[in-house]
Amino acid sequence: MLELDGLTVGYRTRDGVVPAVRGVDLTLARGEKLGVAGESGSGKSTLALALLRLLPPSATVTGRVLLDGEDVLEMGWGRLRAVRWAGASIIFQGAMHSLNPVQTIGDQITEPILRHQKVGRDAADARVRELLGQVGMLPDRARSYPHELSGGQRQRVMIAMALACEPDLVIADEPTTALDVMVQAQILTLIDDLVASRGISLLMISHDLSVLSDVCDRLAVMYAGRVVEVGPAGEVFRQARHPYGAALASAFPTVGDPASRMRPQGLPGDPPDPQALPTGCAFHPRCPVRLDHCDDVDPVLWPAGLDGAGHEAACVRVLPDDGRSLAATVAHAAPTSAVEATR
Amino acid sequence: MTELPPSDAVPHLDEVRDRGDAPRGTGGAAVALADRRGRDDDRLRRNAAYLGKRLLGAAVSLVAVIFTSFFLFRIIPGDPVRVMTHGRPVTIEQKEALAREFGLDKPMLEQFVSYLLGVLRFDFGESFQYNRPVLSMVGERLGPTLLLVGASLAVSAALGLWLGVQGAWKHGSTADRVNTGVALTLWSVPSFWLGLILIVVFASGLGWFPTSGMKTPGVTGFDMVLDVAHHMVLPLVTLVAVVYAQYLLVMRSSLLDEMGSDYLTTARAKGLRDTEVKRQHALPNALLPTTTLVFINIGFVLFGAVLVETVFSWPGLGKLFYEGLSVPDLPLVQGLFVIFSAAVILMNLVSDLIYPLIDPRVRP
Amino acid sequence: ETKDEKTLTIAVSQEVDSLSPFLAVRRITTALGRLSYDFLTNYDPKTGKTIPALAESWTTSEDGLTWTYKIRDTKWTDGQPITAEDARWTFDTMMKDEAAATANGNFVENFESVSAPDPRTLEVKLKAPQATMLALDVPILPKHKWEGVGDYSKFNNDQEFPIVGSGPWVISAYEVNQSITLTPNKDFWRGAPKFDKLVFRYIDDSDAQVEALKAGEVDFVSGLTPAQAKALESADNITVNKAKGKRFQAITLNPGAKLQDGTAFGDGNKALQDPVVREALVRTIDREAIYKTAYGGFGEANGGYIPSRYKDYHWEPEGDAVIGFDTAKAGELLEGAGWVKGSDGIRAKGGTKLSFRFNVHADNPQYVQAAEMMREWAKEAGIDLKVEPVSEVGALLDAGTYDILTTGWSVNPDPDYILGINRCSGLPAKVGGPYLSDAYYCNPEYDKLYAAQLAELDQPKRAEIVKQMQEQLYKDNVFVVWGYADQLEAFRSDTIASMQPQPDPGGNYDSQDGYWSWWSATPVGEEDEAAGDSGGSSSGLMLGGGAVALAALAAGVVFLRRRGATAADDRE
Amino acid sequence: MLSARDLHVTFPGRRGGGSARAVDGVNLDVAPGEIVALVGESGCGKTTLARTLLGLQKPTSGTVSYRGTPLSYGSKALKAYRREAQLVLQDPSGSLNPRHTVYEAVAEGLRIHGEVADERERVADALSRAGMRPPERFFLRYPHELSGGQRQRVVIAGALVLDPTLLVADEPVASLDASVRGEILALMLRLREELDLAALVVTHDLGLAWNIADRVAVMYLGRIIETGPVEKILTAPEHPYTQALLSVLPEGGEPVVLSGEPPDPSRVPGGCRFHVRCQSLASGAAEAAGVADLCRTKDLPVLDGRGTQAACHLAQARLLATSGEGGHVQHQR
Amino acid sequence: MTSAASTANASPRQLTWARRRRAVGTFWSSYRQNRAGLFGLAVLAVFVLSALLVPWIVGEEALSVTRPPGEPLQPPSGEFWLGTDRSGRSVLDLILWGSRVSLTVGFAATFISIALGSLIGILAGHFSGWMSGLLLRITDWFLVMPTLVLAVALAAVLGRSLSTIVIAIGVTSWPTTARLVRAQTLAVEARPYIERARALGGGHWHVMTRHVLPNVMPIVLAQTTLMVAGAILTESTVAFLGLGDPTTPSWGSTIQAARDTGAVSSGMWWYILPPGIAIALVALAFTLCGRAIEAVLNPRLRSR
Ligand SMILES: Nc1ncnc2c1ncn2[C@@H]1O[C@H](COP(=O)(O)OP(=O)(O)OP(=O)(O)O)[C@@H](O)[C@H]1O
Ligand SMILES: Nc1ncnc2c1ncn2[C@@H]1O[C@H](COP(=O)(O)OP(=O)(O)OP(=O)(O)O)[C@@H](O)[C@H]1O
Ligand SMILES: [Mg+2]
Ligand SMILES: [Mg+2]
Repeated sequence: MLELDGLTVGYRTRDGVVPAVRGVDLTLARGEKLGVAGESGSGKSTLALALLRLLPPSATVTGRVLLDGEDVLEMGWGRLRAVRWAGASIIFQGAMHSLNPVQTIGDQITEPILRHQKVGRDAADARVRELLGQVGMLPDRARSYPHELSGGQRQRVMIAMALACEPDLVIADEPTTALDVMVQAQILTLIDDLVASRGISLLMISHDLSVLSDVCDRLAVMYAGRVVEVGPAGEVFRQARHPYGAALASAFPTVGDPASRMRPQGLPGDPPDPQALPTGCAFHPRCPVRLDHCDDVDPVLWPAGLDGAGHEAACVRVLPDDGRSLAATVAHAAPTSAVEATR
Repeated sequence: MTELPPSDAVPHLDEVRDRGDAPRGTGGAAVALADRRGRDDDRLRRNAAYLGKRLLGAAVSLVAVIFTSFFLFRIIPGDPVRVMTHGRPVTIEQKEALAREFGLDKPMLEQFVSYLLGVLRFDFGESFQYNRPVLSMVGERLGPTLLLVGASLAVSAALGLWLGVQGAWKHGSTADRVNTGVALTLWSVPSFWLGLILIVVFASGLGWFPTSGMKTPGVTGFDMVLDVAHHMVLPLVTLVAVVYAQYLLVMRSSLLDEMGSDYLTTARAKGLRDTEVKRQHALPNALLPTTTLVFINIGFVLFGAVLVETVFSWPGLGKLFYEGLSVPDLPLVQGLFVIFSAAVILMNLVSDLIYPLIDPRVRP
Repeated sequence: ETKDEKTLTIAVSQEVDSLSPFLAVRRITTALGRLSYDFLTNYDPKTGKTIPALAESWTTSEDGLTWTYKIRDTKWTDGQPITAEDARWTFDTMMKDEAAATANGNFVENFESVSAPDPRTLEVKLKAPQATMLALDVPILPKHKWEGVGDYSKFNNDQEFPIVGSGPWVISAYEVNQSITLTPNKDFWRGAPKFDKLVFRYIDDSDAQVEALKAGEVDFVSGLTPAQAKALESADNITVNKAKGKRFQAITLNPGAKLQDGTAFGDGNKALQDPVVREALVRTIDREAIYKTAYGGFGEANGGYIPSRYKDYHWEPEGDAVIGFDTAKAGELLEGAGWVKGSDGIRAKGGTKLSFRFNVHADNPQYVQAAEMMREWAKEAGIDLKVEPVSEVGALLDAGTYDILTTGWSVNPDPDYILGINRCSGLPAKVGGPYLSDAYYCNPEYDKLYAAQLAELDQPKRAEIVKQMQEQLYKDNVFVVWGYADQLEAFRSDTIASMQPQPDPGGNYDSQDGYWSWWSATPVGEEDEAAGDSGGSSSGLMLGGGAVALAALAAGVVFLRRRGATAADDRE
Repeated sequence: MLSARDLHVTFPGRRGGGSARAVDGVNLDVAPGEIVALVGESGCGKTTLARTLLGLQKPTSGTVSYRGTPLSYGSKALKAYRREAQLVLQDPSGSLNPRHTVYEAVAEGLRIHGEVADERERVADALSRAGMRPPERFFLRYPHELSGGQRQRVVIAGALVLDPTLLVADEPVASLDASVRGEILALMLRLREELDLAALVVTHDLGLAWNIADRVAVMYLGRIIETGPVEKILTAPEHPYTQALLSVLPEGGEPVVLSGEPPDPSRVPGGCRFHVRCQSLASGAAEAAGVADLCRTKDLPVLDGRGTQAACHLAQARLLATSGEGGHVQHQR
Repeated sequence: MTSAASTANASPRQLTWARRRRAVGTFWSSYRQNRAGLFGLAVLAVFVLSALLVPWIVGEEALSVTRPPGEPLQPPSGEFWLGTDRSGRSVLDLILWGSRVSLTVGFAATFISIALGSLIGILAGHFSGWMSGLLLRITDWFLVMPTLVLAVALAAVLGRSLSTIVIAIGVTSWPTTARLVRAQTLAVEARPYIERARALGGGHWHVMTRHVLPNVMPIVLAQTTLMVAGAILTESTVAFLGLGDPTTPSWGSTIQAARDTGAVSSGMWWYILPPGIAIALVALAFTLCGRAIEAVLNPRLRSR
């Protein structure tokens, strides 16, 4: 369905190129739900936008984005326009701003339908009412303007819009951030139902691991533009092999769990500056379990599954022998397949 | 400059009126259904309140203007009676008779009251110089002014908006830079000066256009339309040249402000063409400040056209005012001032009222 | 419109105030009145003497209180006959209706009654003898058209075209602020005009007027600047007319504004009451330089009060009498009178500084330019002039709140009026009251001379007295004439073959007394037909010997009227 | 130490709409050294309550008292009060003037109160206590040169520099990602230890309350509907709303997703203000307990802000049924 | 950024100064990248310099109408690069001298307008209730007042002079600034950091001077540059309508003198063109600087 192959995105700025995504390989099977988590600024949204070539002109994208075997990055404009929304649609991070403030939501949902499907205005309107109903809104709401809706409602409109052309892939970028728990729960349930009933593939981005582990089949954790851990959702959440993944997971208190009572978990240190990444493993300055040679070796994803299946992490500690033997060689030798030298 | 409309997108150009936040939704779906009727009533009431508030504000401003018009021009020294008699040797009695006729002998307050009552009946009195009702004099000249100024407004707004949109969409391009540069240069040129140069070059020099006036005397029918159009070219070009930059810059900057907006990414993600994204999504959002600007300018251009009208001997309103000032032809200047100001206030009001039609966020 | 229709287009910059002759006071509208209505009498284009018009002849009673005019048998432009009743009605209405008296009321102020005993006879009875009776510049209106008008103050005569009149031209269209179109009165008794159409086209801007002339959009432009005149002289198909000016340009120095009873008012600088200071100030004026620079050489520097165009009465200082440009001498004079320079270079005596406000007509560029020059010259002599442009000097004059003002008058062939304004009786009786004076000049010696010239019937002797008066005026340095600027006009010589100037030769076409220039204008290509009579010849024939004396008397008062109609433009 | 009595804050409705009762009768006490968490969904009035407690918003009725004295709104008195009580606003990025350096932002409070002596030392101290060490490194930085967590810490340092006795923190970590937020919460706990600071932490996140609070108050539509010690409220809540909130947490078991959104504070429903969305009423539990009518018609009294209480007819009925006495649930009028 | 070591011992005052220096430095370095802005600045510098130095470059005697250096209305020549005026003075010298008046009017009128506008704008935006209502009404009232009308009225009362024009322009143009500033003030006042300042105990004065003022400065600056151009244009317009002081050489009065002379229809391009071009050039230069400053100070424009 979706296959990312060495996706790299850099933003050109006045102070040089900001490497936002640094070589991401991911696959997503039909009907599968993949969660992407990670720290703020780790490149999640950039990744999502790159999938449909929606990045600003200042971004340079390399690598391959195969959608049903076709490389999005090489498509002609016409083909790309056809794929957009009909093949894959996006629910953007801020629903507030992702809707045109001066158009009714009905018009906005109708727009892709009229464009991608050969239906008349009336049929499109009927479809809009149906979609609104599906996301739990009154069909009458089609005549409302975005500002007349609450954040949760706008988010639902975005979902309805994303489903309008019955795409194969839905990309949801933080669909619930900034919503309170109750609304968040409503929306997650909704997405879950819709995706399940239509066999749509879902790529969901969030910084909230607990939410992702709930909704998704598989989970990817990003740090500084790289995927540092990927695997079955529950496993990544509960038994992360990468120290960053582990730290993220443990930062979520469990209500009623005496372990987290009066004991908030943090991750000391500052988020990495993408333009001045530390040498070696980008996470090593904050890593609680760093090894001496972590500032030398930059590990790539490596099978880390306890029971083998599909769990990978990019940490020297998952390597046999903590990667120590490799570290000794990389200081002098060419990069191996498993480890790249940064200098 | 002008007051620009409320929109979060243009904080720097914007006069944020006492608007507070955008009104929130009126509650959950269930509530909405139950309250359907109530909401319509509510909206009606709120519309009325909004309208009422704007009308009241405009009325207050108008009253202030009427007061001002009466007293402002009375500080200009000069004896209207003397001017009316044109320095002829007239007897004291004749002078007094004239003063009586124009009510200038009465106490100020009484004059003011009768003036006020007149204004309320749209009676601005009779011009000292022309022995004619101010209103009918205005009526005669309004047509040419509206024709010239209206046309220039339409052309400059269209031109400015179009170039502004192109510039913003391709900002930083050579075309953008050249366009903005040319517009700014013309904007910095005195209009009367430009007009004179145009006359020398295109009228008497190349002979392409008439030097001045609105039409050739005696021409009628369809020929007259062509003749007027022919006469209008140079004044129109002058007016347009010096003002279109304003529209261009406002349009450009408000569109630039919209350019980063997420809803444009949404539109692209939906598979729209670039021009469709521009025209159907970006433009309607960026149009708001410019619309207000246009409307406010409609009010202002009546004042502003005096220079071009003078240079091209266009038989419009502008000159009347400044000639009346030196007399001072009190009824005339008072009347014109009130009418001009009322136009500004009215256009402000209209833009206030039109605004919600363009931007649902401003809806009461 | 036919192709070969000949149109004469005149550029004008003044707007129409009213087309009702009862109300019209502007130059443009009084001229229109002249063109479209006949008056009882007219002026000879060559000599300016009174000649018959609507009145074929006239007589006056012994006591000079009853005037009888014989009305010409001719027609209104709508075919109705013109009768004495029309004239009676016109005067009578002006006497009875305040509004109808607005423009020309001063002519009838002294009328006892007007009657029309028969259709050809008009009889006017006066309260006291009145000299303007042969210069009643009042358009006679068609009673049958005007009777029904209710309120003359509101009636502008601009609803129905063509306007019924009796002059050589008929106003047939008027577009506010754009143009006035006149067509010839084919039946005009003196002969029809030769152009098929006369258009006054409103062009506000003087440059635009000239451009329009060059482009052939208009055929006649007046009020050219020297630079424009020079540039047009070399233009194709354009003739520039430099008429000797009938205006003088001057300044008046406030000698201390006084009422007739001698009460001083205003706040003029006291130093100007000192003749020495005035003389010194006058000596700082280089008249030649003013006319050379500000007027581009189109004018004549001359200190005489009556322009040189009127040879009979013109006087100018000669030899030692000349108070000429000499800043050094000015300094000496002041030094001798005890005015010494302060640290700022300005002379002062006893706390009074030679620092004067100099109010200049802002709308007259030549005045402004000359004022700037005068400021520099005065400075050399230790006098400080503060040039303050104003839009209107009348208010300052009324209140006496000025030191130096620019001024200028059009002078008529008979100098009586212009001499009269400087009499002591020309001072106001009360502050702001009506007065003739333009300078608060009052010199009993001058008044005596004035009375003498009035009584002198022998023209050369009278001229001698008039010259003495001018000399007196010149010596007193209150009314300081710079000279006379030429009247600069230009017309398209490919449209107009010939026109009657006034006076002839060397006269002007614009603002004539009478309708001569536009009436006589001959289109190019029709010169031969235009061998018509110019009316001047018949005048002598008509005038009886007694009438000549009366006319001379009348002429003096003519100028009172002149002022009435044109003072707004004359007085600056 | 800080107590609110029967606090109401009403915002006039905009352009003819009904007025919004953002805070609609709140009693609340914060004792010295106590951390109270105020939880509730978006728009229920948490921020408004916090602002009112600091005197930034005048209550429509009711009083706020600090150390037993009612707040007075004269500018002198407010200034004195604000010398001791500090507010940390919801949005750290917005709370810092982009044109002020870190030093200026932290020193602002000192300057306002004229405590310029050893200003530099105090600023440095506050910054390092907030975890920005060495403080000098950050003195000249502008907010945009800081990470989100650092900004939040600057805001907190600005509040701490005056050595407050009371801290009202509105969503101090809502905009931060998981790793940063734990760090800040730890700081708060430390400060409580070090300074005996009393704090009211406003949030819509129950996990946060569990992390650091002694006591929790649950707010719904302008009222506190349940309050008590964290261990009690977050493990055995009485109020259906609190139950619902807890149920949607990932480990909360079968989630009870409330339908609709919180009603508009300009249209507070009659009866129990929660009844429109109440799952216990919908499921018939209330009916079974015989309080369904009460739920729909009878408004509940304002909780007094102390002890463990729930403003719920059903909870009351249950309590009466089990113990036969009023217990913690208040009987009203 | 100054290193931690060097700032460690600095006093807050020094730190503040260091920060300001740094701010100026960064401002200039971003300004420098705006080519149009640099061009505008260079043009302005030339004009300002020549205005300041003109008494030494040209000398006052060049303005004499009685002892002019040349014949009136001569076309450009080696001696008079831009020909001579109606009195025989060099047009180039007039332009140079005129720059003093025009620039003075530009700056002085702008100062009045900006000072009044900022003050009233901030007050109207900061306070709510009757105070702001009153100020807004006053602003509206002045907004409909046309500059030229006021100039006429003032000229009648105060006499025709430079100060009259300055006052007329200043008094009629502040409402625009006031409205912009008020809008910005409202926007700034809605920011949480204002609330924070108040929560810290800061009063009106503190909020207005420490928070609002610095934040409205960019817009005031941009407005200033536009205003200067506007004021110069207005001065020439006033002169065109014959309401100015024709005896002082300014660009406006030179154009007016050229028109009075009939220069346009007499083909004396050297008389009418240069003052107009000078006005346009300065106005353009100011506008360019204004836009450059706006672009530098406005992060939105900067990021593009
Ligand atoms: N237009 C841009 N120009 C330059 N840098 C950018 C741009 N957009 C994003 N970045 C940078 O790229 C990096 C990745 O940004 P991205 O928005 O993908 O992060 P994210 O993982 O989605 O974070 P969040 O959780 O906060 O949404 C960040 O360091 C960001 O500062
Ligand atoms: N200044 C105001 N004018 C009118 N209504 C207001 C104002 N401030 C808040 N409200 C309304 O009062 C209610 C409570 O708002 P408040 O900001 O206190 O909620 P909150 O609990 O802090 O929400 P969140 O979790 O989203 O921050 C909301 O409905 C809001 O719309
Ligand atoms: Mg993101
Ligand atoms: Mg809040």
